Amino acid sequence: MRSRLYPVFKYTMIALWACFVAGPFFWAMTTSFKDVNGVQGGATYLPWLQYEPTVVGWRNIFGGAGGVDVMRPFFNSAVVTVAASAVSLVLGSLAAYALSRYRFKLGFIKNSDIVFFFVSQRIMPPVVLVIPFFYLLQWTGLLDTVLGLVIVTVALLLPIAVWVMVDFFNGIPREIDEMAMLDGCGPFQTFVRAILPNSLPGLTVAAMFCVVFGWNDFFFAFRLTFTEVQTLPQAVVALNSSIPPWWTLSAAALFGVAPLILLALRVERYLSKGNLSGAVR
Amino acid sequence: MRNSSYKGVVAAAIVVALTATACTGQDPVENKPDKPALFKPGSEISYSKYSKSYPRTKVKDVPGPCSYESISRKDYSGQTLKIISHAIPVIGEPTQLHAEQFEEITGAKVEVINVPFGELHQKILTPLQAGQPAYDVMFYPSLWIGDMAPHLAPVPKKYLDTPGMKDVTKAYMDVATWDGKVVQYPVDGDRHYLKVRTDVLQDPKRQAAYKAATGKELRTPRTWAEYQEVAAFFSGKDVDGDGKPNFGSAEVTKRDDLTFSAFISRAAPYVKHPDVGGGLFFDLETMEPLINTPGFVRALDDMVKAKSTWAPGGANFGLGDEILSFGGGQSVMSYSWDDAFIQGQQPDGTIRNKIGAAPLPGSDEVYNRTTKAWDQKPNQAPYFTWGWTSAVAKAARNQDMAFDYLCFFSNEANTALDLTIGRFGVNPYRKAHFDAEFWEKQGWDKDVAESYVRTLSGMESSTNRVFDLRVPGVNGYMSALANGVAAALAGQKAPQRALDDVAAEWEKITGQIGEDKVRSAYRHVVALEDN
Amino acid sequence: MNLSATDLCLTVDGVDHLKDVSATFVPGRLHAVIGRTMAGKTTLLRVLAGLQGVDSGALTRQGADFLKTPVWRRDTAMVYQQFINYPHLDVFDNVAFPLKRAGLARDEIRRRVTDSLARVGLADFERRKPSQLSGGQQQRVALARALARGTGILLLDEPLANLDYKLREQLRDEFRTLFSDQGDTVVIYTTTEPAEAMMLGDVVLVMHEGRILQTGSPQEVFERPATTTVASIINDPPMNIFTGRIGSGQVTVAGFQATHVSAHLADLPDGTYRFGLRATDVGLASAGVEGEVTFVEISGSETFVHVAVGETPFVVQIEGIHDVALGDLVKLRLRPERLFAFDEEGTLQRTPSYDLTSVEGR
Amino acid sequence: MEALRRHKSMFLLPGLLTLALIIIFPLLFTIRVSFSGWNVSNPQLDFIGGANYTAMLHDSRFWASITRLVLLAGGTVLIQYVIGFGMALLVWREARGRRLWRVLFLVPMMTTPVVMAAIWQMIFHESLGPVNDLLGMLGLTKVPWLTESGPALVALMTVEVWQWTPFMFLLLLAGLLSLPKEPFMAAAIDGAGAWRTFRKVTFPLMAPVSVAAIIIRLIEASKLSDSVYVLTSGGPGSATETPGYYLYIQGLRDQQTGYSGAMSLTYLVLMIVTLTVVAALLARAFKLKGAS
Repeated sequence: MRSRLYPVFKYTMIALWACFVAGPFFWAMTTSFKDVNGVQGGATYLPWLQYEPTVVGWRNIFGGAGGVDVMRPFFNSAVVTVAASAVSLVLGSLAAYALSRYRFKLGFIKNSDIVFFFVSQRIMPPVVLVIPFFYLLQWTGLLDTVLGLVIVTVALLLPIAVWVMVDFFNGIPREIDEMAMLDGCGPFQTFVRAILPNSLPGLTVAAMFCVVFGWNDFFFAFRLTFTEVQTLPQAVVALNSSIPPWWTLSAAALFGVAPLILLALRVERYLSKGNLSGAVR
Repeated sequence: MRNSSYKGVVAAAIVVALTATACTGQDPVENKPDKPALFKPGSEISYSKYSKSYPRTKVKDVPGPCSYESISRKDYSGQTLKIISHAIPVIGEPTQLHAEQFEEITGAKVEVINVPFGELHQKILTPLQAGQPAYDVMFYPSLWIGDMAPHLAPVPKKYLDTPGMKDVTKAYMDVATWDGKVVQYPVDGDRHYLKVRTDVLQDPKRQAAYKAATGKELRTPRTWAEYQEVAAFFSGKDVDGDGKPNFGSAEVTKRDDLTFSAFISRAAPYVKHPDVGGGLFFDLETMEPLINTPGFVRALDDMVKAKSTWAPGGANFGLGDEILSFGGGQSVMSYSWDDAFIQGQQPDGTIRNKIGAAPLPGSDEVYNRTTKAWDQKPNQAPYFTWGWTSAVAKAARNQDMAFDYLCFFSNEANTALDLTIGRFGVNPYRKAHFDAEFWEKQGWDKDVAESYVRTLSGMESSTNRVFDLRVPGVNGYMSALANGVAAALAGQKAPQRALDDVAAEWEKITGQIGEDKVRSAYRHVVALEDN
Repeated sequence: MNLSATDLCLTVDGVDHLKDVSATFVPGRLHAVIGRTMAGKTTLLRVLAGLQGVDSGALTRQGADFLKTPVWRRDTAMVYQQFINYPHLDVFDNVAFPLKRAGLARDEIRRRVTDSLARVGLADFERRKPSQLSGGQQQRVALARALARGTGILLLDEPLANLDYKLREQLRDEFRTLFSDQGDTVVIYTTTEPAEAMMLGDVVLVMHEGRILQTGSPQEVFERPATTTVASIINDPPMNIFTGRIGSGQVTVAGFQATHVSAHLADLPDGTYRFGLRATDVGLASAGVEGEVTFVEISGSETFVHVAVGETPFVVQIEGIHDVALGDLVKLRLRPERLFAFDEEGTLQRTPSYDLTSVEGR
Repeated sequence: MEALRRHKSMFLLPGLLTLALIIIFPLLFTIRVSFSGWNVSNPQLDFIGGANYTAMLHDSRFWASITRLVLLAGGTVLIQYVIGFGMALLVWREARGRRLWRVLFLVPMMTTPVVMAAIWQMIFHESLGPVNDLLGMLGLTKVPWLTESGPALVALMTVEVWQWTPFMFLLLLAGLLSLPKEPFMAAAIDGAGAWRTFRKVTFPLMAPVSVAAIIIRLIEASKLSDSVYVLTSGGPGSATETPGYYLYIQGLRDQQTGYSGAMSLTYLVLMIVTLTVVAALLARAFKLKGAS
């Protein structure tokens, strides 16, 4: 039925969009091998042909004067992201399980309202939260600590975890829980032994979202830490001065986004299997 | 009950976590005795080992309490110094570099945080106000002194007596002083001045062409009116033969960048009347804003007109863009800090030794706010725009170490090298720096070096100086001003209207902060201007 | 060891799911709970399992309050209609799951799993995932898991309902062997199929709209259905229920002289009754009650003819294939000696003396 | 599972309390601070009544930023939806290199917005960036991307579309992959063409996913400020200022904490109301379309 031109159209569109998507990465990549001479004369694209490539930008991101040291921020980012994601996944799965399996009623508040409460936290603009968070962390002595940043990040990630997991759990037949209980599991054992092992795709998706939003947070990390918990986005932004060293900035940016791009490669099959479908219905 | 034991576990975990963090904190400060020096007196100092991008230049370590030799005797091993500074490279890079050196020679651990300009104020002030000992040493623009002063440790006498400090010019010592105490440690001297392409303005062919076209002599502009004529003449012409058009003027115009400083430069000669004292931004008596008086409005009119002489994107230039536009040869003239000039003089620059410095343009008339009339007289008013400064927090755990770092940062050898690296943003602030020979040694042509030194030292001797509005809440005032300027530049409001709105905003801010508080701070500024 | 329910009531959103349910379940016997869909059978099982609470009533086991015992301590196994297994575990681990939870030794687990998988005929499928099995095989896994534990209570909730006809028959036959030796286990089996209940049940409980209408041995229930509802539930096709009159030694239905009054009804006073007659006991004839054919179903060697007599539907089950067309007017012959007589409220008055050998399988 | 009543809160409470504790304090604090004159030189919780709210009513910059946000968010989310849906349809079934495209199309949402905005800033640089350079090669005039209102808005929207279309793509692809096969077979049997199949089958079936995806994106887009911050700083003038960024300027940079508190709450309430209404309208619009 389809016209012969359809494949042409299709792959043209795909190619155009792919170029647009890949464009900034290409530009960052090529810029990261320039130095001031490669930048000042106007846009250039190809090394050797149009400019003389150097690795100064890349060298600059591993410490030394005039650059940033991305390794420690990388480590901090990883610790905070992993810890906050883990906490969010644990608390979020537990809560999502409760909301999926049990009925709560407190006055006019029902399950759907509690789910909404969780998810609605995503509506909170970070700028509203950050000043109170500052004082909250100060009073608890947690400013500029990994723990403090983890707690705050949990507030960002928990709603995501609950959102994805409630719908995922809703898709698992309740009879499995019941059977596990009949088979001698208490509620907690039921969750751990019967439900969680069947939730790996959902957990993967939730974990990916948590990691993405945790890793990419700049706002909170920037304002609630001083020197101890520099995260990667902070290290990159530290290069955004009135005379930005574009090559170093590009190298640092690529270094900062690379881990998640690798993550994308690994979890794509989970995402594409439609494991999210419950979450959007 | 299962439930309650569960809650108990959570509570216990929180307590443990809190205690753990509370215990990892302040170690008592007890300085160790001196160790042997790592440097011989007068050793040769060079940055070349730290990065290939630094010049090979070598300077001698000048003996004194801040020298490499003296500081390397200190033993700060096991201690941590926390520093916040601007983003890399401007002032952020020297902060880092000297931190690395300081670590090497004293054994201290130095942590440097670099923050973009827009964040710096809040990032420094919030913890200070909250009583959180976040940073020991802070680098920031000197005009914030009104906000910072209550939280700063005065510079101890020991450091005030160092030869380096004694050599700081009066203007910059004034800038560092609050309520009679020196609370900021001068590390940079800044002012706005005019930068021009001498290869263009002094080219006889172009001078003839200019004369033919306008009937006037082509020279370095002495008034803003001349500046506009010259800029307009060259705008869109390819003056350097690289196939790309050049433009007349590069200015900082991006709202949330440093536009307010550019605007004050343009307004200075119209509003700073040598015979009228008592305030420039406010009437010190009534604290009524003067920002919408005819002098300021004229300056904004000028600036709006100047748009036609800007490069593409010129209406949203940050400082970095201005530096690249002039320093890279795109624009023929520019006015702001030293950076663009130093950038132009970089060894590999295309306009090296083709540029000259001059005082900011003046005016042929100046507004007299007491008589409410324009006085017809040529007027010049150098603008001591804020520059970078540094300070030690009262709450710093080891004040000695903090001041030693600043003292080391600004020692003669380091400063000499820092001055030559344009992107560092460190500019002359000691009498010793106003020496043409020093600059000729960096490979500058004699007349370039002389015009530079003459311009800078000439400002020091002026008696009609303009300073920043160094009062608490200065950022609020300046951002209101920048909004007004940006609105006029974007064509959203007429200049008078825009500045009227700024004035209204200023009154509101003054009301919020407290009139007396602002007045008593502003009195210090006026005292400097009315010398 | 008995499991006793007393006056269990459960109402959800105004609908009675359980209404005054009282029953005693005895170890070693298979209790077949029969009822139509939504009769409350599943709810009853869920209450017994502890998966569902009740509004009122009591449940005791060995004299202790069973309602207070949480699910996981009820020593109960359950097989669901929808072949529920753990998707993440293979067949062996599925069956071993409860055994591991019970803390049995590895050897014992292996022995029991192998044994029960052999009993359900899945010995060679230990390492398959449930998703790689057919529906019938999945249900066998569920059954093996339930059996392997040797629990005190075994609940089977319409385990054959979702299987195709052939499998259902096959498994049903296997069940007879599987459940023949249940020792101390209380087995409760729900179904909508009379044949299943009759074949498998030691005790049959008839449920309708949340109530237990009748409890008894299969024969008892089959021969002496307490009400018209029971009568219709435990027969497949449902017993024909119709209103008629006894008078002058004749039974009149819808104005037709239907048949004479047989001996077992002779002592009933004249008047209006509800009658029940199995489909096999109605035939087509040249004279009798007249009605219109509404539907003809041919199933194997039998034909089911649906006939409307006025408002009353009849089903006639006849051997062989008959050429009857929709809309034909036919005459029904009612076998007088097979008539069940109920009063107008539907309570049993008289039953025919029945030849037991005609009950299928017993 | 009523017998489990006692256990259910054990699952819910840790998460719920954690979130409530983390969230409720800031909310209360913001409410309280919005009635105070807390600012840069007077960081105190005094009480000044509703003065901040009155001032806010007359703050045209704030209201302009709200209007702008509505247009920006609505516009970008719509574009994201159309492109995201289109791309999801293209790589949904048979497509050469399907996995490669899927991964590539996801990548932008995995990247840090502030970091990528810094890269975009280089790309849009008027004289040194590639966009104007490429335009020049095509013989077009250079566009003052970041210095004129119109182009600056376009630049901002481009960045947003780049960053977040993948999210839309992901949700819609997940939705497409979970669609039942039967309606498509039915359509094929009926001999429906590609467009008819899309209009009569795919689109209506995707309606719930579409509504959810659009709402989720609108929620996230309502917070738009990171890319504004790096890319244009709200300029030129205030042409690209969003409430998030204006709040940042007022509350964080200029430390008008009390005033920004009042604006924050207003903004929050407005967003919640608007999004709820939009959600209801969208649900209805899609249902109507699906039915027709």
